[in-house]
Amino acid sequence: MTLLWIALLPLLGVLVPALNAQRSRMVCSLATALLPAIALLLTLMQIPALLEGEALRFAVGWLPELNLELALRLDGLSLLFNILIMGIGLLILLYAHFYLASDEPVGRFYAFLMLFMASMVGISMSDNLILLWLFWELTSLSSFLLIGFWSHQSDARKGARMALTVTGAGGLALLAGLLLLGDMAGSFSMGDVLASSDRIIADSRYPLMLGLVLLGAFTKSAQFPFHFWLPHAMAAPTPVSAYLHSATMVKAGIFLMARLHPAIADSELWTVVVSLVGTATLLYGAWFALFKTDLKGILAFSTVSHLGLITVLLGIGSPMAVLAALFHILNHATFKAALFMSAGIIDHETGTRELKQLGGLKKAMPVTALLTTLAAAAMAGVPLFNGFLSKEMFFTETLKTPVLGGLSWLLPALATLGGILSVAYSLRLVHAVFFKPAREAPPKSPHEPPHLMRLPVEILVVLCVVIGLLPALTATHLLDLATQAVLQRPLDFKLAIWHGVNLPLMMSVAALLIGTVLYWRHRDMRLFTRQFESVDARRVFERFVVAIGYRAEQFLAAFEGNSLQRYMTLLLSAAFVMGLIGLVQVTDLTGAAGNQPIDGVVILGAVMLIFGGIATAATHRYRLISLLMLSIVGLFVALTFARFSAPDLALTQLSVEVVTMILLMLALFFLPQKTPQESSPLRNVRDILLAGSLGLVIASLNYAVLTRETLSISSFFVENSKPGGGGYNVVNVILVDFRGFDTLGEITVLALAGLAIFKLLNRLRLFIPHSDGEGRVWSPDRYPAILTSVSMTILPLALLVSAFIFLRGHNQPGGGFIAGLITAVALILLYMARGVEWAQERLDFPFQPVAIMGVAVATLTGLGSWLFGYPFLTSSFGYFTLPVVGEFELATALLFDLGVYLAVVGATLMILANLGKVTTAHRPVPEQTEKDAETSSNPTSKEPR
Amino acid sequence: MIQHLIVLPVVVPLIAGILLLYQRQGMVRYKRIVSVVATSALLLVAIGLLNQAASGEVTYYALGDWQPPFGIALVLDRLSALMLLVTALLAVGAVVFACGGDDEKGSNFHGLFQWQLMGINGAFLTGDLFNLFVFFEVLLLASYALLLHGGGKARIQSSVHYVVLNLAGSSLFLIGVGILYGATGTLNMADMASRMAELPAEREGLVVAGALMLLVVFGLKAAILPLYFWLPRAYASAPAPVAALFAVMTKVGIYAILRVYSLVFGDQAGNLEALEQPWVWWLSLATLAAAGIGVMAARDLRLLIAYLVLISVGTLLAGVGMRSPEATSALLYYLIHTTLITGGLFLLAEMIGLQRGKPGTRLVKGRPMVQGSALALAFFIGAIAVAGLPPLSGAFGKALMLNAAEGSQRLWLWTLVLLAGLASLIALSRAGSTLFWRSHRGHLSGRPLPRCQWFGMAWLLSSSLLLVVFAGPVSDYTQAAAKQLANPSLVIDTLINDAGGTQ
Amino acid sequence: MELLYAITTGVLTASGLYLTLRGRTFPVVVGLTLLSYAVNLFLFSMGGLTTDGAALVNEGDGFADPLPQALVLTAIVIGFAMTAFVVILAMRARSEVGNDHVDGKKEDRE
Amino acid sequence: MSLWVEAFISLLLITGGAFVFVGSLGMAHLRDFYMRLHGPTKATTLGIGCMLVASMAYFWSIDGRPDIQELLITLFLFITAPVSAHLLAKTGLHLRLKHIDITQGKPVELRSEEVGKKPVPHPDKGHG
Amino acid sequence: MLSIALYITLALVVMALLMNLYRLTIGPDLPDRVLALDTMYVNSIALIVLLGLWLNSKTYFESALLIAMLGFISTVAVCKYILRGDIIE
Amino acid sequence: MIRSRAWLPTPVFSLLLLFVWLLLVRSVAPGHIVLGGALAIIIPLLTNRFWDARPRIKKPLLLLRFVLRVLGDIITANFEVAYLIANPWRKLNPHFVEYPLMLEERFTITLLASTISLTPGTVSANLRMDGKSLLIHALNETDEEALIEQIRERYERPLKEIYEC
Ligand code: NA
Ligand code: NA
Repeated sequence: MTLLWIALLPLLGVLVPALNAQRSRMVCSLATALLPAIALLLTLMQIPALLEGEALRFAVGWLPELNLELALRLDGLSLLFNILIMGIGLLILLYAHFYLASDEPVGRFYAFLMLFMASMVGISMSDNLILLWLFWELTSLSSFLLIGFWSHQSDARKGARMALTVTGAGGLALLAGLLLLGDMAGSFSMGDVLASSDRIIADSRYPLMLGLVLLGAFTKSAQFPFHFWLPHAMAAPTPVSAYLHSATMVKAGIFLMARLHPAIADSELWTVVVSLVGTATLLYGAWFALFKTDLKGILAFSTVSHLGLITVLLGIGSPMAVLAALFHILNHATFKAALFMSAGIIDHETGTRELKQLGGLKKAMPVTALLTTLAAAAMAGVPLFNGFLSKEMFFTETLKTPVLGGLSWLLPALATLGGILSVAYSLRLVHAVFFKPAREAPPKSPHEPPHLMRLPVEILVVLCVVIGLLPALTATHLLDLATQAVLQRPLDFKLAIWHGVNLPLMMSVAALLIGTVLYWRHRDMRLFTRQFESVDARRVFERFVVAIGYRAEQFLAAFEGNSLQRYMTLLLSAAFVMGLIGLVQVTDLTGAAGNQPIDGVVILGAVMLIFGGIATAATHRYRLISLLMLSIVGLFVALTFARFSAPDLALTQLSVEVVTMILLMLALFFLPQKTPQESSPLRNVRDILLAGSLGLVIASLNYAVLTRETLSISSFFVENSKPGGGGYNVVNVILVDFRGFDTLGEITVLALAGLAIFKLLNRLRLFIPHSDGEGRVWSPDRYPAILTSVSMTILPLALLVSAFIFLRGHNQPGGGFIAGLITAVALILLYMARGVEWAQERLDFPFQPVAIMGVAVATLTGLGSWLFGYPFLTSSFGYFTLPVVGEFELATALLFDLGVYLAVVGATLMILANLGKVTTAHRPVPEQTEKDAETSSNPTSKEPR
Repeated sequence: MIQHLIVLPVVVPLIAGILLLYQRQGMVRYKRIVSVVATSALLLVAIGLLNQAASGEVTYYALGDWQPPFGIALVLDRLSALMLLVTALLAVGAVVFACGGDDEKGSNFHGLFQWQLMGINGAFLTGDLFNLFVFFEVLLLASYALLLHGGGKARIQSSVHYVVLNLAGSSLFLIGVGILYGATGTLNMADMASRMAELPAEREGLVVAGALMLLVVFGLKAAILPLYFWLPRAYASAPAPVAALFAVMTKVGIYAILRVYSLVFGDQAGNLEALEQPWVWWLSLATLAAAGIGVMAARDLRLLIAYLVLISVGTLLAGVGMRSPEATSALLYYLIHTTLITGGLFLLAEMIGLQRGKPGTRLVKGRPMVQGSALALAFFIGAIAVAGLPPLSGAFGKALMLNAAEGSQRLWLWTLVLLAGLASLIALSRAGSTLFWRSHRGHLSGRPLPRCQWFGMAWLLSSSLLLVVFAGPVSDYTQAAAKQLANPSLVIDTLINDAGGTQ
Repeated sequence: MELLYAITTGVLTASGLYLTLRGRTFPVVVGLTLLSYAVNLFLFSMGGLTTDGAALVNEGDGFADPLPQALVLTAIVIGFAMTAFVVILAMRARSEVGNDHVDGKKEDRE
Repeated sequence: MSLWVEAFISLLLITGGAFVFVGSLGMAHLRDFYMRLHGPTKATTLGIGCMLVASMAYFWSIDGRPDIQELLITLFLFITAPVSAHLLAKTGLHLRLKHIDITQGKPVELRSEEVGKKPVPHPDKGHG
Repeated sequence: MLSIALYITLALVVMALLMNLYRLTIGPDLPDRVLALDTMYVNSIALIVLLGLWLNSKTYFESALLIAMLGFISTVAVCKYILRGDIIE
Repeated sequence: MIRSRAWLPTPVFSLLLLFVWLLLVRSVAPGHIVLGGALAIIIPLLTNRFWDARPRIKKPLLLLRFVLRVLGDIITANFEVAYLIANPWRKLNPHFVEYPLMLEERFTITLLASTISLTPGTVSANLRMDGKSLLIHALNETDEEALIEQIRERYERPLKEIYEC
């Protein structure tokens, strides 16, 4: 449970500054520091237990499907890292308290910092691979926020994005790698993984896994060639750089390599890849550190270099190398954090980090100068400082590496070279800033910072010295525990300053001497280096991202193309392919049932339909003619339904056909009357082929189904229509009873169409043509007199017919839908014959409520069955006898059908009449906002229906 | 009432719609109250149903008291209950958000919204193939109307593509249903599934043709690769609450694929088992690739989110294409996450656009926003979640998906999912830093946003955290749902064999 | 007869599809309408072709399969609603964009 | 059904068919639109009328009770057919369709000098 | 006898419909086509009546009634379209 | 809004509707008479507002005679027209005639125009907007005056008498 608190406290700490952001900075800083301090204390309190060899674990289940547990461990390695993370974190907090300007949102900064700390602690304590990955990515995110903290600076934004992209990409690779690793080990639990080294290394996927995991580690730890984000992350406020880029985040990659060391490091592949990459990084970073003119730039590249050093050690992987690596982790954290903070102080006090504006600061800032010098000495590996110890161990290990065979001299040589460069840039750093006279004046006149701001540096420098002088006393236990954790067994070692005169010592001495000379001559080499400087990683990266975006845009424009014709082609092609795949599996196209004999009327119908269809397509450029041709199809489809025993369908099709015609003509009025010739002949041929092929496939499927016996559930409907549904017309009983739910949906669709169309007609700007397609002026006779009188006569008859069709629907062809359409069409005839103005006066009910009422009636009918304990839409019917009238049937289905009727009338009128009205004074008004409508007390006469 | 619970997800929005649509204008308060109350009621119903389904039993509701396969039956299993809940959660966020002012930009918003919910819920519940068509049409037509809410050229133009393609799709749907009916003689999916067992060989080809035609239709709704083109512009131009609700629309297509093929073409289907699998698998990967490119190319936040939706479609369909209970479970978890988060992001985009004023959601420099910090925080959370980064649900979903892949599937899925994730990461960091960091100096722009909008957006985005905290229970549920889905005989027995075939 | 019926459906489908591939909205709408007619015929025939025997249980004893008929009826209604919407959408699109190209990009050449 | 009734029905049917045929024949082969209009308006209407009467007679004789439902269709046709024809003629005149040369009388609509060449927007038609 | 008469009538009606189709196709002008279509509607009433006699059923009566009614309205609409463009004004 | 107060504004018309209803349902069962009667009352009430000027039949008997005469004319006329059409050697003399109208009511003009269209060789082609004259197309007519006279005497006068006097 303590472990959970250790991990949790920093996380809770995120809230503290966020909640205290409004208070004074002092309160805010202190409050923020509280929780991590407790967590650090708790961590330190575990040391005795660890020393006794206890395994500290905590686990609760989280996502078993992913084998993910909230599993924490505290072993030596975690201990080392926790101390670094929280210890240095607290110092950074103190430092930042002074560093940030008074108007900067310190609460937010602390919150980000705590988030980062929490995720680092999480990484260090994770006892589950997936959990580790979660925290891993969280560090990328929080570092993104921290680097971009000064978001008004373009450098900060770009640096942050670059860091996020690179480490995020690495994180994704790491996820893949860890999933593989877990799969190979059979568990995501760290303990299991660490114990399955043999299995893992024997697995054929090992190289892939290793590559992915190392990709994660290398990007995070800024290893060559993924180092380029780190220098640009220096756009962050210095406390961030000091924390993230010296002590913690970049060490996450190192941590990962150390953590997984027992599981995956026992192979040559590991040694070769890791030490080579490490070496390259070591040298590359050191080289560029020597020539940077930005104080933090130097530190950034030196960090890259030192991370390379640690990586080399982990690559070598011998017990002592591991020890050295861990030791250097500790040492680097101390001196580099100190150096960053000093750099921050200098920047803070002088207003610049450019070397050419700095110089001779030892007078103004003697204490800082001293501290910096000491820390730099540690970095350079000067004896008596901690850096010396670990670096010498590094040299020792490079001499022992067995892998490179005949080239075994190479690694020590390169290591020495790294040492030389390291001495040179350390020297340069100190000399140029404090001792050499400045070439330009800095923006601010420098003086010593507040003492408390320097305090963290002082503590760290003292640590450098103390560890350097008394390694056995200060670091042994910690390193012992950490090494045990990495090696999974105790290691017998002794830290000492003096090992006698040996080759490593010689290498150190050589590095110191040659490094000094090198600094002396570094100007010459700078000329040589200049030619590489034009390659600015960030610019390359930015350009790369922009180029990718641009290419992506180009690709999409070409690929998607915003062309409906293309999309339709794809859709139809897909349908064709799919249908064809089925069709080729149909062994015998003509099924057992075969063909029925053909007769003349059927041939006539087929001729009419085929002709009508082709003519509709062929005349499509003359739109009205095309519509007339479509009408043939509509009529003959209805007749086909009649011919094949579907009177209800014939009726429906007929009424819909007429309404569709009216509708299409209403709309065509506002559209061009002809279609220009646009498609190339080739395209036409292609379209005809595509349409024809799909048509052929569908015809074949149709034929195949038609010539097979029908095996349908329909006999049930026929049998139950009268006894169960109370109607003789099975189709109608299906519609209002067996499948009344479909019908309810269907009238909802119809009402929705009316509503949607109302929306479309709103704020419609019209192109009203003054003449027809041929340029003829319209006839002046708006309402031909003969038509008007006939429409009067037809309306009552039509209503009567409508009532007739409605009432008999249950037993004979008919029903609410057809009746509704007849009513609607008759009313539309009135609109056509008499005009909107006239009809409006007489049809003064709004259409929308009618349509909705229809749906409501149908729904309520369905709900009524609940009262009797039956499911929704259960129908009932009964026979009643009245005097005079005699026996008659009443069915709830009739009520349901009434709903259908109302919905159809309302919706059809909403569609047609509203569309017709757009050219008149009664057009749907530009939609007011509902607020306006509420406040305006007098509804206008132009209220749309 | 409790025995009618299954039909309530359809009936509640239907009645709410009726109440809301009866009067077209005015009564703003009344309409908002009705709409929010109805949606909340829907949420309660969905929770109740989830509870009911969690028992592991498949239950059904025979509409009109006509037993399956003759009448239409609503089928409740773990999957449909989950989809209902996700929809209800999304709807609550969207509808509250809309009360912040979007509902007044045109007529009938709330009514149409309710009916859209009715269509979606119906599609999730129905056990009948033709009824599925009907509900598809309900939800489509409602979506057409809602897409146009507020008007504007971009909306109209993107609607043309969306509508025409879907109309053609509806025709294909009817053809597919027709062939399946002609070949099997039934419309009830469970009945159809049970008939697959003794399907005569001469009908197999027909069934294949019908099933694959349907796959084209579902693929169109789900927005799989050669058929996704309608999506980006339509989603990007839709009004925010509508776009948010649209986040579940592609899932309807995915649901349909999952439902129809796992039930009808399950292990009882013999030769025809998993006939959709190769198509779904390979095309989903291609979708992922295209969506990743789209994410990189998007120059507008809404368009970016639309492509993120597409990434989720690709990922989910890949899960469908893996056709294993593990993958199904993973995809269900991912589906909850992605639906709610992309929905929330659409809302957030609208808020950002509102505050930025003229530049809107275009990724260009603008003035700093009045509520910039809060919006930035929300964006950060949403972006993390949607990009699949820890500690939010996207990371879990992605990890589950990747982990569910087996053997050679891994190579493809991992590469594409991870690359798409990287593309999202790059694009989102670019978008975020442009919107919130790269601003002109000068006056703050925008008025404070309505509380409703904050609530709606936060409601959806906060789900991500809950999904993380309760990852275990959620994944237990999805695992059980996946197992249930992998065993079609459960549904067949309940609906067909045990019901006895007569009323 | 079945062959002729199938050919008819196929031709109607093909004609409708050809029109849906055109570049202007109105022909596309006409094509969709034609397509829906064809699809209705297709769906209708899935219960077989019965030349005498409407599904009225009080008349005669040969029955056409009533189920596809009910489905087609629903499909006709829905098809009508959709056609109505899309044609008015086309009209609206023309008023917004100034031409009736399906992508709204080309200049009106009339 | 008695032979006479059957004969009567058959005669009516064939007469009706013949009229229907002639009506369409006129529509197909006469030489200008105005002439073609005559066939469908009269002959076809009467033809359908005959067939409907035949149908009435048939069902009357079969069911044994008066069945004059079809009268309604006839009624509808007789109301609507002339109106359709009228409107079609009006349309033809509006479009100034050519008539054959031998036609006597020249209605206003077809006199070329009455209307200028350029279309003049009708005063009724505003901009909407 | 009746069936022979039915055949003859059917043949006449079919020929009439084919002639309608002919006129509808060749036009030459819009009103010709509209006229042809209108006639086609009316002639199809004949088809329905004959079908009823053939099947000995009155099931299709309403179809004929509807064709008579709706064919008219459809023709009115097209005429109005040609005359005025705006059919509801 | 135009409302009518009477519950049975047009008894004759209602009777006609009842008759049509009984035709439709093919039954004279009491139930249908009740239902039809109800509809015959309701529908005129609903549609009454659509009649701007309801024509009144002054002389019903004359109307009956007129109807019979027209029916007879239709039949004879159709044989005539059929002959004209079917005989390819017959040379036709089409003729446009402007017919000056005596009738004033729109409804009666419509009746006249319809009658003209249904009867021998004539189609009413256009009613002038002022309602003063009717353009007639005759299929085969040489004597314009005779045609006008025939229409006047045979149809227009009776109509005038039946409705308008
Ligand atoms: Na019916
Ligand atoms: Na109009």
